[in-house]
Amino acid sequence: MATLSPILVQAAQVLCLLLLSPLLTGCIARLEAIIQGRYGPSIFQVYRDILKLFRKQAIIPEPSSWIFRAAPFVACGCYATVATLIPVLTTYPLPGATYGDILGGAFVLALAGFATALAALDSGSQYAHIGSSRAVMVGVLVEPTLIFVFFSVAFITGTDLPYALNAALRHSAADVLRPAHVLAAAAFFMMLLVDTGRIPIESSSATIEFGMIDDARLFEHSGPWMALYKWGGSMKQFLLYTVFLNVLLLPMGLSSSGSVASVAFAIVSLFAKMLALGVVVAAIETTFAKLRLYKITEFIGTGLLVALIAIFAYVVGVG
Amino acid sequence: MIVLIAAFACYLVGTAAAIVLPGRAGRTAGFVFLGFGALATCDASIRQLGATPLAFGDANLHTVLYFDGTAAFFAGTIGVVAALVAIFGLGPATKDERGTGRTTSATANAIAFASLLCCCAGDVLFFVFAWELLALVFFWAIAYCGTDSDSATAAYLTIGITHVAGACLIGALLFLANAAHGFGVGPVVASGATLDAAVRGVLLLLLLIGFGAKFGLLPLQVWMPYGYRAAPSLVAALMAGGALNVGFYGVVRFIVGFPDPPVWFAVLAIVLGALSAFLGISWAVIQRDMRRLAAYSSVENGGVILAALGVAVAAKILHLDVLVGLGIAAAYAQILAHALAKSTLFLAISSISSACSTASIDRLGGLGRVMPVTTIAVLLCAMSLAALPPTAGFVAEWLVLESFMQAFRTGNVTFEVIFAVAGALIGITAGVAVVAVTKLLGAGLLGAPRSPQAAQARETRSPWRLTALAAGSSAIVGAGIFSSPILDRLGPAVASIARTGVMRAIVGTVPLVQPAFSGFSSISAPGLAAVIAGFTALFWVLSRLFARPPAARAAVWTSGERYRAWTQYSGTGYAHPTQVILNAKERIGLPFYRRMFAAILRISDLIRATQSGVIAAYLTYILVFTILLLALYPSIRHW
Amino acid sequence: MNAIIATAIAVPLVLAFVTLLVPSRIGRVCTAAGGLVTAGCILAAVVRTAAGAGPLDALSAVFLLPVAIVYGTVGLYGTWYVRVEAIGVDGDEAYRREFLALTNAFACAETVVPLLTNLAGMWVALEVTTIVAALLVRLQGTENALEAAWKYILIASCGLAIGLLGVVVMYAAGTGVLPAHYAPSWTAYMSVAGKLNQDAVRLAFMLALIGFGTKAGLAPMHTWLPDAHGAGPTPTSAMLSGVLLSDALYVIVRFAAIANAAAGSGLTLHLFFVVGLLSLFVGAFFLLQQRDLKRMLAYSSIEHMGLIACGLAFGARLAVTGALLHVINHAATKALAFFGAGRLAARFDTREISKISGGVAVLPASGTLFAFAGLALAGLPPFGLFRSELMVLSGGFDSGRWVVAAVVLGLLVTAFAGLMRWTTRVTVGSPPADMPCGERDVGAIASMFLAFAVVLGLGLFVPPPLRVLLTNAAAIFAGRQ
Amino acid sequence: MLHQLTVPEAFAGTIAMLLLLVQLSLFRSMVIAEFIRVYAIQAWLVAAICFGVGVTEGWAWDLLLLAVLTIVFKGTLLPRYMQGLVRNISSRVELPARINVLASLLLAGALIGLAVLTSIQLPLHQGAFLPQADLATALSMVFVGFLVAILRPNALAQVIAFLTLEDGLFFGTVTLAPGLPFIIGVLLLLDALVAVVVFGVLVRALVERHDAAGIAVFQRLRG
Repeated sequence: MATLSPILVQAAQVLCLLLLSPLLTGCIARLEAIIQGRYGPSIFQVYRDILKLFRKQAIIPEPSSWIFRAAPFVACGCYATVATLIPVLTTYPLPGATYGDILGGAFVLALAGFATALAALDSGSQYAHIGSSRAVMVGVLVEPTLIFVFFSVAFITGTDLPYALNAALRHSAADVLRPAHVLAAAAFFMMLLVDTGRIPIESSSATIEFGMIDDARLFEHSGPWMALYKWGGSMKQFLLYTVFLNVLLLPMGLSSSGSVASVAFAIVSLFAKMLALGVVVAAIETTFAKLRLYKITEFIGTGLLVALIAIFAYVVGVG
Repeated sequence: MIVLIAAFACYLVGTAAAIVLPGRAGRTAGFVFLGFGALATCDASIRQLGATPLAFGDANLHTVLYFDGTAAFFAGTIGVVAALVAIFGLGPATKDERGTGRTTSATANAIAFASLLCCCAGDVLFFVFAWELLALVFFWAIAYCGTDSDSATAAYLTIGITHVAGACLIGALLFLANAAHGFGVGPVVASGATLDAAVRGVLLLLLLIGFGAKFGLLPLQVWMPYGYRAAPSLVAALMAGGALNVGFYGVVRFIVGFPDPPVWFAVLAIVLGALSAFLGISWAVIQRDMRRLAAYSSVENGGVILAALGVAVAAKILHLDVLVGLGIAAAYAQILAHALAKSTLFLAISSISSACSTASIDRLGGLGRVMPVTTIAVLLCAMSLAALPPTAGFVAEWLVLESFMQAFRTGNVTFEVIFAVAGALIGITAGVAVVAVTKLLGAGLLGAPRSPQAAQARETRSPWRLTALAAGSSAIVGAGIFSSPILDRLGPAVASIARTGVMRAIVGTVPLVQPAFSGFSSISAPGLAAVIAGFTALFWVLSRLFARPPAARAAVWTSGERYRAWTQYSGTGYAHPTQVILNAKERIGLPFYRRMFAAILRISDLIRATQSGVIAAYLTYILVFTILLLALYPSIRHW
Repeated sequence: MNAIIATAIAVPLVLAFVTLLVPSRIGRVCTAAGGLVTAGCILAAVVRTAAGAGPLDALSAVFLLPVAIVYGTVGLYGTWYVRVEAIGVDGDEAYRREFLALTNAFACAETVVPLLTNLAGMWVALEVTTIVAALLVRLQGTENALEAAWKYILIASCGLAIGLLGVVVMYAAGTGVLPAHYAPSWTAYMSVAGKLNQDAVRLAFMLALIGFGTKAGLAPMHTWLPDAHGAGPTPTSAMLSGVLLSDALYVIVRFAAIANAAAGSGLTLHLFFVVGLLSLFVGAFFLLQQRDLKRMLAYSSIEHMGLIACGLAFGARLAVTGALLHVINHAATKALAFFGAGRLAARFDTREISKISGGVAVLPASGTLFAFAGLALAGLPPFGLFRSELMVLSGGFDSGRWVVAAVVLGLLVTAFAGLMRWTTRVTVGSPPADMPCGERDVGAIASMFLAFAVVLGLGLFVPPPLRVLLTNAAAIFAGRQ
Repeated sequence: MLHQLTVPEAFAGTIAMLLLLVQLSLFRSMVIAEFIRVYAIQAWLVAAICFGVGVTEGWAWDLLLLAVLTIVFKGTLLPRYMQGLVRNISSRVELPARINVLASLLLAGALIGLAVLTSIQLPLHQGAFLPQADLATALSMVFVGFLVAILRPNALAQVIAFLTLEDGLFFGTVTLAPGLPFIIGVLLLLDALVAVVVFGVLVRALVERHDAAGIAVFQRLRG
């Protein structure tokens, strides 16, 4: 059985992210439609959108500077970078995986968010400004919740490296079921909903309206820039799902040898896990209503509380 | 030692030259000497980081210089910032300087002198001298150098808070000196071991108040936004980036080095630091003035650094030597990052306010295209302050959070909870910091110009200013990229307080920063920088492959209306949602202190009633006092 | 040697008569020269004393220095002051002559006090200063001046009466031990200190503290001080505050030295605490709210006198040395502050703090020096008062009385808050629109730079002779000789 | 057991009590001329005691001379000078008092009591001329002098109060320290003289402005 060199596997991880993430978005949209009793778009619709946008001419708003033009590239670069840090396909660290731990990855994602927010401000459009303003507001609350999650996970496993986390959880099923861990995972899931722009925070399929957050930032973007943002959004979702599944919740199914077959299996199993998660997300999207802007605070606050209780569960010894 | 003395001499000569020489010549001469002094400081510091401590001076006259690794680190940060300021200052005088800017130049030298003296003082009386001298120079910088209309309030607030804190410091140090039967810094700190636990706690608290005022520890932060706004931004750069570090030096030397701190004090330091960080950045978000925003960002950084040093104190109680080292190293990294970012930011603000005659975020905008160097400088400062890779601030903030993540190693429920809560507070701080700097950069510099002055702004043509901005920007990135070797170099300095080196920078293909606990975590700023840059380039190439028609510029879409720049979000509007959810309001600000002061004035009113103008009353005082003393004589004669 | 001292006394005495007779434009130059000559003579005598060759003892030498500093600079300052500030009751020229004559007479009396050995003689000399100073205070003839002069002379005289009672009791303490009809000089008392009636000596000190404390501005006998300082001509305020207070303090210190030698230091030190802390308290809290620039400086004098008393009370060598150094520093700094205040008041044509702003911008040299004086008075380095304050505090902690030292520190902070509040308001900011900026009065500026040199110099470095003097003086205070 | 008094001591004691009584009468004097008269009487009494002590001390020439000088200056010249001052003011103007006569006297009595009590406790009588009464009387006179100055808000009344206070001192000096050199005594006298002249200058200025020597106007400087 041929073994792939670590470099190739690393490349496969990134490719996986780049190529599969639009598919995941398309699948979830389709699942959602099915649950809602609609036919829905093709699962490849996202690919078509991206390709179409790439071929269009870009229009750049007059007041903007180079920051507006550079931002989407930086954002997508950040997403791709995170894929090299986390265990997408393998259980063993690949080259470059030690360049950042979970916190480091979070900061890299924050850079992507920062670039997007700046680009929105640089566009000079008040609509984009609204979106940027709201997006950073949401980010403020998500950050500490994630930190709490990382804290409790680090408490339990004694490490902060994604691969080491994965390994630690794989070796001890009990750790996965500890109340502290379960609560932390729950909190992470809530943040995942927030960060991927799902109901109850935001309706991802809505048209233009003033309740928008993330998508409003993109008002002045067009052509390849817009394509990159669409793509980037999918990548971010893919990454968060990967972290949630491979690092926190279901650390099995990954390749431990690097053989072609195991890597292929890892890709399939990861996507399967993601689809399962996608069903849950789609169900939530369908059954819940979107929250009023400042009510979002309460939702994220609940997540924060859950993460906090996770820490206490660990500290007081029940978990 | 010769080099260090030369640095002092340069600063002194610089001060004198700026005062004596007329007009622009004085200003230039001052900054030339500041530059030489800064170079000498940096040189002396870098050589001293790991070497055996130097001592020099006359103990009888209380003028002892003591220069060890710890002092060298702090002196080095001051030197670097002074160098940046000196380069910037060689350009023309900025609009927020009074007159020809001679005073600014002299004051900058004096600040560098006094703060370097603080770091090198080997005798507590000498230290107090240097400390109070610095307070005076701060006052001078705020009161007489700038053109701000509110400088009187700012100056009084500054000197008042600083002095109250300074009194706490003097009291504590003199008390310790009495216990030590001497004034040398080493014995004075060590003498804490002979005291009661309660006394130790009180002394530590007094010291914390004393040093905290300098770096804006809540609730003593009130002077900073006013002071940094009233001083010329050029001087503010030196104050916020360089002189501020003296406060941290004090904490490291006198508080972290203090023997047997009580548990409650460690908890207090961490909680206070984290709260200060959180509230500081929440209040930064709601500022309209760039300088005030930067000031509150300093408050935040001060809190973060104190919290990291609090970890070191806690670890000391728990006898976790490695964690002590980690806490100090994290603090050092944060201090360095903050020094670079804040000084560069203030220089950039100086450049902006010179170009636009205002530093109000709501009245700026549209500078991204016309002031590219300044914009890049602000961008990198913003990234560093928001802890985004690959800047120095990223590595530093990461180290701080890592040190808090070691909570599970303490085996102590109290510290586990405190570490976790403080870590989360610092996490949220990092989140809010992103909002603050996005507001500063995005609403302040980007978009369409929001006022006529901003529309006419042009980048400075002074090569000195541009050089300073470029140097500051590259230093911010450089300190991030080269964080491993830098932390390696700081190892001995950390070890002089913590008894153990901590950083293991594994230099393989890519330098890696890894806290002392193996297998816990690691990052590599250069690695991440390279990967992100690589992928960014990849996406750029991809878009080039597809996009056939080149991009075109067009008006902003406004639902068919004519585009007006003022329809954009202002900085205030931008941060409003965040302000609402954080419920941010400067609760412990000037009004709070005004109320407190008014209460004292009411007491003084009561006392002032004694000077009623009635001569009979005055005579009565003498008569009563005489009778009292005479009547009491039999009982007090053997006092 | 004695010729030097004789010159130091004779010059102002002669000038007092000369200036009354010659035109003021000559008189003011004479006064300036005389001030410098006297200062030189005193300095020479003091330096010789430090070298062990002088006729003075260390304590006298230390307390002579304020005279040298203040009289030396007041003369120079007067060259400007007399020209500009001529708003007296008796017409300009008469006013000027009278002012110069009285100033010289005042200086003469002030020089005499530390040179005398006879306690009763000191009392007389101080009484003379009261009279001369009262005339100086009322010289401007305003309603306020009259009121201030009246309060000053009445309170000071009544207080000094109690001081005289102290002298009398001290004399009684020596009867029987010393020969009949002995002169009550401190040298005599110190030589037989062990045999004096202890209670009488303690009582004498107590009465002297009240009596001479009145003139030294120690609370609660301080009430005349802000009025007199506020209403008098500026140079007079400088001399009152810088020299007269320290002269009166000198007499108290002499009594204390005798008491310490004869009856132990318990009572003296505790009483110093009482008045010292009271003065600090009064000074600090009054400083918080002031409307008049010179009154503010007056309260600062009370505060500093309190600090000196506390320094003496701590008893530790470092604290006493610091307190004595503080006397010199205070004289120089207060002279500088009053000079600056006078310049500002003249330019703005008011002494009201609320009407003065941007002093540094209006008067680049004097305004800046006034700001420095304010900072120095508030106790910031690199000025002399910081050094002596730190010595006092350090000695306080060293003596083990750290609670008192902490209280002193707290009161100093309060005083700081008050003093800086007004100094900032007056000097910072931008001046009124039509206010001319700049200055060219060489004499006044020179006098201020002279005083500033002392203020700064003593902060950076205490010359070895002075250090010897201070150490010896502290030993004398402690009752050892 | 009662202390056995010598004749000079009895004489001095009597004069001391007279001094005090005379001073107390200031509380009920209503016009300034009476004040001046009281002061003159006191000067004579002081001179008498000075004379007495001089005789007892073996005809000490300095004390005798001092007695003469006291009569000349204090008993004659100063009252004259003050009457000259007063002439410009309407002498019928009634001097104000802060509290009524009886209360003033009670207060004064209390002060004298305090003075006596404290001075008895002070073990200080070796070599003194009047072993028990010297310090007590001197202190009482000082205290009462203060009280007069406090209770009579009039410039001239205050001057007189101060001068009687100084008489108390003079008494104390002579009895407690009879050996105190003559020159000091003379200086004290001269000092009183000069002080009164300066006081006079101020009073005249006051009278010129306000046509009276009331010091109610002296309440502008406060705080």
